[in-house]
Amino acid sequence: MAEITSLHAAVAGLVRDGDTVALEGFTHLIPYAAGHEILRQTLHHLTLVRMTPDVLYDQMIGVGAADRLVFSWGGNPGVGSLHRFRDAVEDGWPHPIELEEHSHAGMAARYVAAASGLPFGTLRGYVGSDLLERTANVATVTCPFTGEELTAVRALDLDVAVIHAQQVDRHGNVGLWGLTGVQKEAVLAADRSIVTVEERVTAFDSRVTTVLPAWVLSAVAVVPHGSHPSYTQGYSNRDNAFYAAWDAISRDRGRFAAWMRGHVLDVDDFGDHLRLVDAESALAG
Amino acid sequence: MAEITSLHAAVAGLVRDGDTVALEGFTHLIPYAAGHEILRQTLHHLTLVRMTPDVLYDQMIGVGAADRLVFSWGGNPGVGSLHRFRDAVEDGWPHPIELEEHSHAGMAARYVAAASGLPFGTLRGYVGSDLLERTANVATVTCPFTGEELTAVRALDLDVAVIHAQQVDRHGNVGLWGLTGVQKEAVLAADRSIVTVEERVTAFDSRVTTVLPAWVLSAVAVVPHGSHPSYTQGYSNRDNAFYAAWDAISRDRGRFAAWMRGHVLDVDDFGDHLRLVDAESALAG
Amino acid sequence: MTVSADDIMTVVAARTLRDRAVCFVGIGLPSLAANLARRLHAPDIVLVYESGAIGAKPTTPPLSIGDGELAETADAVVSVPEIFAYWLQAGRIDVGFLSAAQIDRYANINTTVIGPYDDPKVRLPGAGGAPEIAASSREVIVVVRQSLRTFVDRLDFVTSVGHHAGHDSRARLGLRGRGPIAVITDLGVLRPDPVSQELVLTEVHPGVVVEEVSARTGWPLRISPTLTVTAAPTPVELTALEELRGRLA
Amino acid sequence: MTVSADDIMTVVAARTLRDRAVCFVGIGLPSLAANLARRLHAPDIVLVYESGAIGAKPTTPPLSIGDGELAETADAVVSVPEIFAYWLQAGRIDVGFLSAAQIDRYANINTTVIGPYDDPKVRLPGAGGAPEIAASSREVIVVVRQSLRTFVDRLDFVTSVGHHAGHDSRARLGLRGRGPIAVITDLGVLRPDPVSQELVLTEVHPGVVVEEVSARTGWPLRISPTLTVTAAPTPVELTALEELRGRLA
Repeated sequence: MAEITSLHAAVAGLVRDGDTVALEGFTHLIPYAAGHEILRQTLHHLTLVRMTPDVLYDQMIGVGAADRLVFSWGGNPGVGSLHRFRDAVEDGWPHPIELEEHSHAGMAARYVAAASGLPFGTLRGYVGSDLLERTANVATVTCPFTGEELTAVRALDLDVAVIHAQQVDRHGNVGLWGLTGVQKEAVLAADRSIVTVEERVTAFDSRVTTVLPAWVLSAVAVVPHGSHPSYTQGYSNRDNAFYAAWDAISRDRGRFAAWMRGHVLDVDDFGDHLRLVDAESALAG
Repeated sequence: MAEITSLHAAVAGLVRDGDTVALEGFTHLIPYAAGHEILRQTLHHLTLVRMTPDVLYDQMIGVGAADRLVFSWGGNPGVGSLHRFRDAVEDGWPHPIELEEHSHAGMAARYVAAASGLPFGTLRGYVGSDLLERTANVATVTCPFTGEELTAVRALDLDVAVIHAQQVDRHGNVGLWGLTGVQKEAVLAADRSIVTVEERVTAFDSRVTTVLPAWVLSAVAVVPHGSHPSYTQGYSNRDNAFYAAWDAISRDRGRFAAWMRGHVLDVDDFGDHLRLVDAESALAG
Repeated sequence: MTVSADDIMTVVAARTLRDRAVCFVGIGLPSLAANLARRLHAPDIVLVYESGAIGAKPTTPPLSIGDGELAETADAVVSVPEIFAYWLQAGRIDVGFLSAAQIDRYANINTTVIGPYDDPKVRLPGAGGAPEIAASSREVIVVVRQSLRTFVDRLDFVTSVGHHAGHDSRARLGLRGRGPIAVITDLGVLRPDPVSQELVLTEVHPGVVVEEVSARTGWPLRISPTLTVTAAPTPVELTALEELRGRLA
Repeated sequence: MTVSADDIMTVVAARTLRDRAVCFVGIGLPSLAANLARRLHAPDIVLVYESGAIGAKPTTPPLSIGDGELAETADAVVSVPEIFAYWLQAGRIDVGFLSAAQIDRYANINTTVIGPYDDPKVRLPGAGGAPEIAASSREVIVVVRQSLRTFVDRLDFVTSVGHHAGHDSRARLGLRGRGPIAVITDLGVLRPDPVSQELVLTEVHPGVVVEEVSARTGWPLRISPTLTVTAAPTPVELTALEELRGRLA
């Protein structure tokens, strides 16, 4: 049953060193506030999971919170590379990171299998790709009716799923709209879940298309603009300038470390982070 | 690409003797108008598919249109037996019907597999049930990661899917809301599809939650109240009295046959059928 | 207020449901009992219908499993494939509520056919959601009127598995839920023996004698040494039930 | 109006898309080309984005694959698992539009890593949707700038399969789509030989000489005996492209 709580308390109570954690979001609704809180609470040895690791995971990898990354596409969309991700993979800074990589279709099938309580999912995928040689979590399965060989992927069971959404209603149910990606599956694939939302409402906006009932959620925290620099349909636009600016911030180890201290690690909460970023953006503007 | 056409033309052009046809709907949105049109065009040797065959399939089985029925629950919800279905199974009237039966979970997994272009689906199901002895389309599959044995079901590929929906927009897209059952999967599992809708609109009602793009549909026909005595959320209520009345109509072979001639087979179209039923209901009322 | 056998069966079934439990409810008596519980001691019970409604709060007990009010009052409406895969199969259901045309001493259930499958005496509706509700719900409660027609020594067809052949045979099949924890009838309540899993009469309803229960059971019925009598339905319970029934009419 | 190499690549890519085609488009040049086609000769082209937008009609070419305007303008918005299972895997996509970091003579694609996998020179973003787009779309079009860095004799990593080892080897892998039918670069267009499936230069863009194309190809490039010169981008095409780019800025 979802507890409406502070983000600090949610992370403190639900995320542990060494956990397998997915902070999901497909461009839309990326849970930056929750990711930052995980970093402020200096969690380590995480296995980070996400189909599309972007700047948030670059930050988390760059400060050394992750030992492993399970993913299918890691980049700064429309901008270029994730420099911290690359530095960890190419040069082992701040420490080496183990990769397990898949295709989007494979990751989606893995989430669906876990959400469905199955040990594996079936798809037409990976065939002929060198991806097959790099993971033990892809195999083959034979159709018992046609004899056809298909690809099997291992269910992606999570310790913790973290997502951002538009609203929580008075019963603790969470409502989303717009591109909802694989967030429902991630929550249902996890033992524990944290949802940050833009606001608490008496009854959902009529635009809500996906509802996660209170009783499948562990904690809900109200964090306005908690997806910045990603966006929340109906509440905020994507801060494309920040994604572009991240390229320069993240290119240099020293500048990155200083920026993280000043903007994430040594601030009180995500509200402070946003005020800092906004002020700098106004100065730069 | 969906053609907006008459229901007569849609059925004439898309349904053939011997086809495997699903007229889907889970209490809500059952495509009665389309089913009646199939009967008026005297199609035969059909394999009828549906999770929850109700009065519509009782009518279709009773006039002898179906050689086979693939299903998981056949009854008159809240009322009792389907007498025509029972008469066909128990006494071979008007001719014997071959049954292939599953659980709901199995049927759903079969539709999902077909909609996904896979030859089989996997579930935890059927174990220990005598259902296993009665179909060749359920087997086992072993998880290549855990060694666990699971149940496999054959994909449920259809020749034709028929559904009823609320609206078609000016681009030919179809919009539904309320309980949408397994209708999307049925359409995507079929070579051809027919959708009847309540009305044509410029832009969808904001309540629409599920959209089937025009380019995956074969034909769309506007048939107001085309789901009667089932219901269409936002347009009509379930005619519970008709479902209750069906019990007496369908109990006797002769009364059934006369009713079908007078109300379905010998009327011009579904509008005429509704006027007849309404008038009688007013007299009885 | 007269208390019918169906009334007490419904009231007792409602009492077994704890507040906040997530219940997968079939239509008919299970749905009536679950909605009665929601009006009495379990206002936050979560009713899940196989038509895709999660957290439905109907004011009228639905006549059919897919009534419009289920969608209108639900917390979430999902597709039928999703209900079975993400919600039932994944083990998120606390209580599965089933009925039966035939039931045996291990609470295995037949809803498929009376007589031989290929030459049936009575063709029943079939499995519906029952096999997987019986397999995957954490617990199962069966509500069924008791008679020699329903309580049979041997099922004509095993549609849904209860405790299979008894002892640990259910678990050995790989079924994840505990299986039936109670069979509630118009005469009393039967619960599985903790070791053999054979159904034992543990409660009789007020005014019912044990001999009557045995006489309406198609096998030598075991009686609990600590047999109790069901607490009579209270006026509050009966009024709530009558209100529900009134809305249904 | 000056015509950049990227401009002509985008215009030629747009021209290959027929109206009403269902296109699975990745971000960047593919998305720009598909949106250009929609503004020119293919107003009813159906753009499918892996983020879940079906029939998106953005006024601005999306910077990212999950921009809000995609959902707002789409005919349907579905989950990411559904996009891959019901729409791509089931064979409903006419044209898959891909880019590449490296491509070989059989149009196999690398977007994973430059250098050895375990000790990479450049770690690239990875597979994304590409392996299954390449496998399951009815046809694939690749848009990529041509250089010795990208057109390589041997991929450092095979992320997505084009025509595999040539001849019928792709079909023998069981892939259902036809595979790449054209590779559009800033210098010209390459198409697979109907028998060997090796890429053959069939078009050069205006002002490009064959030697330059060969010099920027990491294997001995086959040249079509019926080599043609791409029709120069028309003012209408370039104006539409500039408008799109302007909206992007």
